[in-house]
Amino acid sequence: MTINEKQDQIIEDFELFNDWMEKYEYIIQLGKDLPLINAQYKTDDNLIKGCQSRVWLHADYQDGKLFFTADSDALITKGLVSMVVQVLSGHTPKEIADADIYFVDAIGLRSHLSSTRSNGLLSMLKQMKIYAIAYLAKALQ
Amino acid sequence: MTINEKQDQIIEDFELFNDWMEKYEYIIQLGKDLPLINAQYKTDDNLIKGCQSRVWLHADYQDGKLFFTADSDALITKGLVSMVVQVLSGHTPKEIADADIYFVDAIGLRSHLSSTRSNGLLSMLKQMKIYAIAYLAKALQ
Amino acid sequence: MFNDNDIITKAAKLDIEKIRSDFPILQTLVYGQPLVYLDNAATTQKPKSVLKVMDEYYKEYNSNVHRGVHYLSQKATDAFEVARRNVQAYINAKHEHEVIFTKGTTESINLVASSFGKRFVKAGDSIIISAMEHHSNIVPWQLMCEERGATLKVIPINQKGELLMDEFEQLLDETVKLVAVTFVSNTLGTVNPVKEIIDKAHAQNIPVLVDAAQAIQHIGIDVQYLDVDFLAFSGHKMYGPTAVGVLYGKEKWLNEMPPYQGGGEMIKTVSFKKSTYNVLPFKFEAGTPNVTEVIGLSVAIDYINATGLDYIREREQQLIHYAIDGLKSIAELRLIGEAKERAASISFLVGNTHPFDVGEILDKQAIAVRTGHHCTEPLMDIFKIPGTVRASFAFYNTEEEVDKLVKGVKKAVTLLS
Amino acid sequence: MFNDNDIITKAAKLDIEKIRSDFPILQTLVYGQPLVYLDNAATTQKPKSVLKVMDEYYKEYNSNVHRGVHYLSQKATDAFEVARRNVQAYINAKHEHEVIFTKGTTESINLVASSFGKRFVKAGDSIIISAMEHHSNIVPWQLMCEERGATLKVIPINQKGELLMDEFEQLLDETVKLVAVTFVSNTLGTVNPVKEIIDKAHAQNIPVLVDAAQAIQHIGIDVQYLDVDFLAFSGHKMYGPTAVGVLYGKEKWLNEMPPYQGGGEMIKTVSFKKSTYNVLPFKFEAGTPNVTEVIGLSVAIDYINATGLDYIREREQQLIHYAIDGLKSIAELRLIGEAKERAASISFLVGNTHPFDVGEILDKQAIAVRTGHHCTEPLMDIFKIPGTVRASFAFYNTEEEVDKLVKGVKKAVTLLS
Ligand SMILES: Cc1ncc(COP(=O)(O)O)c(C=O)c1O
Ligand SMILES: Cc1ncc(COP(=O)(O)O)c(C=O)c1O
Repeated sequence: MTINEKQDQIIEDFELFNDWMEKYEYIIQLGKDLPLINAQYKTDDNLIKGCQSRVWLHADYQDGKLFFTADSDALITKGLVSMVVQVLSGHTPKEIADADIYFVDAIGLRSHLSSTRSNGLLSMLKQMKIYAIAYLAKALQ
Repeated sequence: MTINEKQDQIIEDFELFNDWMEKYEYIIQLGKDLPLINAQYKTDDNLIKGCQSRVWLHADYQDGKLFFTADSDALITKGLVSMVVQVLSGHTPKEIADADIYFVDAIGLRSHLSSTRSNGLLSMLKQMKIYAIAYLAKALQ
Repeated sequence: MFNDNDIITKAAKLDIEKIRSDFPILQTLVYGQPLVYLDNAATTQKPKSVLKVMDEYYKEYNSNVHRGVHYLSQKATDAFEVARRNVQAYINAKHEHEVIFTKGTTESINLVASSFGKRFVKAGDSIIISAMEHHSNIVPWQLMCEERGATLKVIPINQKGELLMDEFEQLLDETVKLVAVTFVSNTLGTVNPVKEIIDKAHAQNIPVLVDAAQAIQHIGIDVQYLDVDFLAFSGHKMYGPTAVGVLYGKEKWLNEMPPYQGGGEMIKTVSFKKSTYNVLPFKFEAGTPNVTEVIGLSVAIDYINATGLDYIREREQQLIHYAIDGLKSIAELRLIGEAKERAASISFLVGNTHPFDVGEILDKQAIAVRTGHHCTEPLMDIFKIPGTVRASFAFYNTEEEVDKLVKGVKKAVTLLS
Repeated sequence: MFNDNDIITKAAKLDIEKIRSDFPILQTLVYGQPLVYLDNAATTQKPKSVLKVMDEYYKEYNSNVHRGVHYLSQKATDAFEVARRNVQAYINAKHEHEVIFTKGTTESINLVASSFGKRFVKAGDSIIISAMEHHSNIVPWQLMCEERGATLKVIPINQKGELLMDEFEQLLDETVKLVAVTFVSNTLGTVNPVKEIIDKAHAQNIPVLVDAAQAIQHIGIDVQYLDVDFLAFSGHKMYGPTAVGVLYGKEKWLNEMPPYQGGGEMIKTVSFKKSTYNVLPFKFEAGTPNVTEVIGLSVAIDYINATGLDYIREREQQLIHYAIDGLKSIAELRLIGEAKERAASISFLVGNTHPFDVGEILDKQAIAVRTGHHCTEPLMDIFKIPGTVRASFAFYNTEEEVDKLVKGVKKAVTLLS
């Protein structure tokens, strides 16, 4: 699946929920699932400090593709992080760099993305793109 | 006449005028009359700098009463100054210190007195009261 | 626990309906539900009268003040200076020129830090603040101390969130040039004994700045009774508009301090060789002032006066105690800040839930609270927590809204655990 | 002399009526006569749309920005940041974080004087300003130069009120750390060749601050084309609300400069040991921002864009030339400032009359002009005059109003001589 196909899939899934409670229950469940990051990577170096919650992000490069793992101290953020990781992981740096992440808005969780003020998720997306661009740049050399 | 009688007289006089033009013509005429201050007193020491026009003020103390002379570089201010001088001159320091000058407002020239921002006339009134209070203080010693 | 029906008579209920109808935003729906606004410590809502006067100002006499000879300018200037006297009366300042209009508490404090610092603070000196200060009463002093080689000393607090007054006295040595403390903590709700602090500091000739951002809307303040040297507060937290605040300063200090910003209004004469500065308050009001906002603030004060600070305080105390009792019924809920004397903010955490998660789920129920460190990061470090959920009340809130909050938190906890 | 009927087609007249109806205050009566507002350089009037959006803000989503998780706060934050991008687009800044919201031009300039000064100016250095600067672009530099042991150098002007560009080049030596000039003189109406000034300064690696308080509402400004380093302007002079202004600064300078005020919003982390500062633009926006006013400013920009700066400039040029021609018909009238390139202010004196007297008599005819030194005292000293009468125009003024001005001045002269 392309990045957008994955996003559309999530949006479709969310349309099945009847109210915000069900959405949140789902996201929180995603958040509660096993930590998404290897404990050794939960370092200050990998820490992205948002205005409300903290996110750790680690990237691996394999066979021309980037694979992400992540974690957060807030459950809802963690659930969202898990979706973003699922959407972007396993794609080429170019695909990631060009990606337009619209699903978070579409599923009605805009408080996590609005405003230029960086919060955990926005900073994480930015960081993922920076990784991607760094690999792109390397490839060009 | 008391200070207030003089003020009431001015207010009454002004009621005779039909419009602002006549009022201003009268005030301007007062302003055009001979300089109200002896040239030797038109010094920086006697200068009161307002926000728009300058006023020079001199005080003489005789037989328990204060006598003022004054001038201004703006004609309308000068006319007003001449009225204020007329109202306060020849009274005791106590009378001057206690005086409430209401005629300027009453004759519709409030731009010369409004706001706490000192302008020429307001500063002049303040200065006249300071003179009066200084003589009062002296008398008490 | 207080009971809604016990404490509120029918007349009082009518009062509240009348009051709520004065604040248009309280009729707003959020996600289709009536807004429950419990973020009053961040900013309060505005009564109609405040909005009306600002609209009228722009429609009828908007003009630059002080320098104009024309009618509009006179009218605007008069309104502006009447507002100053209204603020003067509200805090019982001795002189109207002791009231300086700023853009908010933050600017008021920065002004003092910069100008007082330049005049009175040298290397080796110190400034005292407290452990519960808002960043706006920490960072200006840090910047100033760093620049001047002075040090910052901090009054510690106990676990309840009260200042340790004995320790405060220990800190008061001859290096101290100023004490800057908050009247009410925006995070903990603690009301500090500012009169006692001022008396103790004055006994050693040390002036005191009080950050009244969270007090001015809840507690009557008489600057002459307190004998406070500087008082700072914001319009937007006292039912007034954004972009206006006040610095009260004793004449003797303000006269000795150098100007802060340079520009129009604050000068007496300017030449390229030498400029001289205007008298108070203008010396500290550089540039075109926030006339509209100052006029709005004045009407907000009228509104507070008409409502009565006593009534406001009583209602808010009822609400706080009702809310604390309600929240305590939630298992694993932990209050952050349990001072004996408190005003309108309540901070809490529930079990292991993250405040951001709780805040988001409350939001979805149309309940507006604040989450995070509330600009008091050092305080969070002391309590070793990442942040809190904070509900903060105004006299226009109701017991029904408190009930919704309690129910909402319970729902959040269920979802999150 | 232009003739009303020649230059204004019927369609254009209709335009003007439509435009005037957008500004409620223009329908006001003063002393029973229709207001003739010719004090636009002091402050402009506001279109309905600006008032409406601010009223809506307070009634529908007033909230503290950036730190809130709840709906109102999100909405307010979004509106605030959309406004920033609107300002960015209006001046064509490269990055939105190069747009700093302040309370006005004066604060914008003080911010640069203080922060740029601390970072880049040492004893022996110098700053260049011009002889026609507003006090707000003089005093901040005087204060800073005095503090840092630097000197202030002044570009002289000719009798027409134009900068002497040769002399400017002479002043550009290696001590110069910054050039600060006004784009348009508020007193003389002169439009300065800022592009040339910037190019010449940049040739020697000297940055330039442009005071655009009197330009932003009249002339299209593209900061990237100008390559200007700092640009300062006020909302209230561009049909926006009071209490808001903008500092544009190139990212590279803003990043290198230390923060100005300390407090909420401008920090990344705070501890009593060490605080770290937030990224741009927040690093320079301490305290609760002027959200309402910023949103109002944004709608003022929408209004300007919808009207078209080209149209505005053309109309204003027509009015100025019509007014100059009319005023010149008055015996003994002397224009102060006769630059070739000029914008909306006209200063004059008539015979020996005092400007204050003329202003007062115009006021009684419901004509609002400004009298005095217009916060440019050094300029008055150069022309050896106590002040001027200044009529300043906006695109909503009309030829009929100019006629009233000319008639009014004639009446004043008759009365006063
Ligand atoms: C050229 C110029 N610079 C600066 C200012 C100061 O603007 P403000 O008073 O809005 O800060 C003004 C307006 O008075 C001005 O005309
Ligand atoms: C105690 C305290 N001090 C200072 C401030 C800063 O006020 P403002 O942001 O209005 O300048 C606040 C509000 O956030 C506060 O609660």
